[in-house]
Amino acid sequence: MEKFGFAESTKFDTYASRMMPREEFFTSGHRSCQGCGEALAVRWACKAIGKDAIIAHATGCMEIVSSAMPQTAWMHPWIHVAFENTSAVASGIEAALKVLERKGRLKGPMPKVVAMGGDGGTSDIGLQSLSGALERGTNFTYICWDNEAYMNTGIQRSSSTPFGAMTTTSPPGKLSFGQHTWKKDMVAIAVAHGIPYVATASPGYLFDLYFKVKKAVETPGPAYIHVLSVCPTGWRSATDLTVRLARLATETAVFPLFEVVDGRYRLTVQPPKIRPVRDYLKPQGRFRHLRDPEVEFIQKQTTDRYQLLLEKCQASCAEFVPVHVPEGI
Amino acid sequence: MSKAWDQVTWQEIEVGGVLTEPGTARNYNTGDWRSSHPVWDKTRCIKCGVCWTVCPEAGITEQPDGYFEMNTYCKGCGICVKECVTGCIKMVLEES
Amino acid sequence: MIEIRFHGRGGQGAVTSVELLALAAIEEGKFAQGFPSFGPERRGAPVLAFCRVDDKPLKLRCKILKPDVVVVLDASLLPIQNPPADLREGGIIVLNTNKSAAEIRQAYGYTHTLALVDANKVAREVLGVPIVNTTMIGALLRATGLVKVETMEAPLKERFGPLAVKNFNAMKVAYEQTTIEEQRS
Amino acid sequence: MMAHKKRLGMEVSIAVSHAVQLARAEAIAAYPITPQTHIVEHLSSLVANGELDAEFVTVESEHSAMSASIGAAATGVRTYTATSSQGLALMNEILFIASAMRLPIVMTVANRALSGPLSIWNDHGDIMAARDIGWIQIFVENGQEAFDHSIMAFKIAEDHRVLMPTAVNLDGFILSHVVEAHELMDQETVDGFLPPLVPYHKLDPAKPVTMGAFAMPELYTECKMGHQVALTNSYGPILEVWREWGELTGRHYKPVETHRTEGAKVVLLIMGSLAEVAETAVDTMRDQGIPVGLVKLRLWRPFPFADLRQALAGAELVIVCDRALSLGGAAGPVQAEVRSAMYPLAKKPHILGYAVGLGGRDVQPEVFEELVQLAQAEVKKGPSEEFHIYGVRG
Repeated sequence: MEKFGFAESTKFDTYASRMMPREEFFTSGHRSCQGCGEALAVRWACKAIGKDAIIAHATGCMEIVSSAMPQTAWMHPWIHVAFENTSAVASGIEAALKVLERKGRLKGPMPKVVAMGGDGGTSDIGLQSLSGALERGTNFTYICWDNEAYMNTGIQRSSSTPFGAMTTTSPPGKLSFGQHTWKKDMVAIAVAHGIPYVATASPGYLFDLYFKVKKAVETPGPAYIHVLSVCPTGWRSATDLTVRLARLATETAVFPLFEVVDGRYRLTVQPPKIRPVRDYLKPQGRFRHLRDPEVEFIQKQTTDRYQLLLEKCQASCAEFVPVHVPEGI
Repeated sequence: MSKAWDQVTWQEIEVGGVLTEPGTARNYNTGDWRSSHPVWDKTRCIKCGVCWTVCPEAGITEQPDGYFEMNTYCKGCGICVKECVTGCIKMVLEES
Repeated sequence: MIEIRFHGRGGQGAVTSVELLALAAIEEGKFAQGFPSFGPERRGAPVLAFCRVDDKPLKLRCKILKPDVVVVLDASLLPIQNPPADLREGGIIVLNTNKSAAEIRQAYGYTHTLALVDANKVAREVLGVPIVNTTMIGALLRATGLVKVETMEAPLKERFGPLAVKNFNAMKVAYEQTTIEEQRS
Repeated sequence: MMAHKKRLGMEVSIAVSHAVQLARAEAIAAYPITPQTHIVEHLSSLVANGELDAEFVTVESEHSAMSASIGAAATGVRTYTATSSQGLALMNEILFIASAMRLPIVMTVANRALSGPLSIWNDHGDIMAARDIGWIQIFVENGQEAFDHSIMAFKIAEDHRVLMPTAVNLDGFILSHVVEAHELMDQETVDGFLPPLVPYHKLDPAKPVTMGAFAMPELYTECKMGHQVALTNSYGPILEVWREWGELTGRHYKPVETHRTEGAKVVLLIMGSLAEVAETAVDTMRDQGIPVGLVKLRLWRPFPFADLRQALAGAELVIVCDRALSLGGAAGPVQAEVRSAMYPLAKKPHILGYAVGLGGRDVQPEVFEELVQLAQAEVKKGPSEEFHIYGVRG
């Protein structure tokens, strides 16, 4: 697939689908809602991860829909322990693999270690174990499925819920217009750990997601991918709009697609023209209550933050801290 | 566990509740969930496979002739219809 | 005591139906319970919802295994859930369908009393959306007289606010249009 | 052959980390908490100097220590961690999962009181709050036992008939921070006793499995039954391992051990290092012609019902010395379990309970002598409260 190069799929080549691997590692029969963007992202991420990998998953939608005893939708070796410790479990796996390899007890290639969790499992309850694993330079990839609320428990707000969005615990009311905090910037937090690879991805651009996951799992040391996972149930949107909405998120610069390689920012999908955020908000029932002042505030914040991102892409030096002191020092 | 899952005895549950066979979710027919399903107009389909790509269920399979069709796992969400490059897929109500 | 089990799909509002029914029964001075099937429901997945109504306090805290009535919001569930399988003797099947009783009996071999209504059509025409949970309550009330139709107005108002009127109208239309065919031996 | 070895003086914590080294632990998840910290500190220097080929994961919390241990054990390497008090409490959620997943993790608990108020000193409040975690739980009385059981725990936990995480409880400070004599062991002998780990299930791309699936109501009960049977059936293999160690070293261990209970109508019962203090008191009382015996509970889970009943067969008055409280309950935790164990018997002794040495309070031998007087007086008067916090002022 070198023809596409790493995360170069700015052009959505119509026939690209036919050249992508057909093996399904996240099998049919999982019980996600109709039109689940998260399941679509997981399906493609697992293709990119490939056979030789071990996955640790946090409690959440993707864990519940895929692992109802006695059935499992996972073709990878897969472990779920609890909600807030996925990165710690992953660092235990990584430590064990290192020992097995050093003692010659590792048959086959060194498996990639991948940790997965939802936005709640990553930016709220799981942030501590994630930060620990990143800071320790653990050789693993963390993928956050961000559907922007606690969907498995019935759409409660998380720190990743966007400003103004309605959830069952950030309802609009006489005294409230919904979520009153701006979405926590997990990508910035990941970059702040000085790790070699960070990226955003979404099921709107599946091959962009595919190549970023491939690049992350092949990057030695910690890598973090933040995936905007459209959730028709939680966002009160039509089930057939999932991919369209994901693309609109990038076209309106609400969710830009970029990667940060050794601290250097690079846009991987450059919409020809940035559309107004209203185009993205309109098809979603969770924003229907917003009035113009709130939409304008969202527009302004989105424009400013996109501008900052573009500037970061031109930055002269890298936001990077060598987790491992290179040999010879 | 071949037995119906709610007839299994405690002795038959693997140590630690480990599921030793991967991908057994395939035994669960999510097709029961749909109330409508996609139908392809082969005269306009260009066999590009985008529908196969965007299906969250891997619920679309390429046929020997290169065209694509839904399989038993389709939940009827309609993403393929919306994303089809030539717009040649449409949803048809399940006959009850 | 009357035990009713709703059959629907995640997102179709089966749980809302049983809750509204329970509220109405309580409004009429009875005792009632409305509760879901306590599982990780997902949009589209077949789900159950339960309602019990009695003149004395209800003590049961368990599923309804031998219902007096099954209400099927979506006919495509018949081959999957086989709702009447454990219907009590003399029980009633309340079904959203555009088919006749004869066609249903011929297709599925049901002998129980049938209360049929094309709730999809009613909902589309009166509500404007194909959501049948409140419409089907009309059919249930016609088949069982569980509560007076008027009593549903307050719970609907409390739950749906401005949308209550349209839901109430759809319920009444369904109440009128429901056809009942007695049990076949 | 009996390994006659010269005894070496070292802090008990260091002896424990030495045992873990001899056991060739491979993944060590470490987070500091007084009083267990010396164990992981020493292990980290062994790893840093290449004296122990292991991965030392400096996790950011005890919750992550147990989580990382699960990840490592699930991937098929010998896994060790250590903690105390608040650390054990923070791990609590994950402890239940580790045992339900049947992962052979070995953990040292340097027992320390639970906060409120904060106390860094010794009692059994931490492990007693974790009684139901479904682990094998063992108590040791001195440094030698701590060394021995730290090695044996791996063999027990990893036995394919067992496959259960195992906690070795040693008293914080009054053991962990004491320099005393230990008879160690050479690597070759330990290797002969403790074979390499053979994982039962493991995360391996060559043979993918799913671990940690959730159970609907129709399966949860059966899963727990499997866990209960496995834990209770670990009793046999535990005794086998202890017997093998006894033949190897001359140090024999039993689930319930007694000291001078022959002809004793009054019996003291205690767990952990204060048992040795109690032994001293029993000897004193015996010298004074007072027929008192001592029963020591070593195996806490699986609970040794039969052994306990046998040990208490002759007793008319059992004085349980609890090291923790069960606030608002009928009795101290150990007393409650001893009573329940004796309940089915036709002839039952009085079973009174006294909580001693809470929050690190010093316990002299005279305390046990006084307890015997207090208990006998209470029985004569007709037992009323049956549970007391010993030595509380006011």
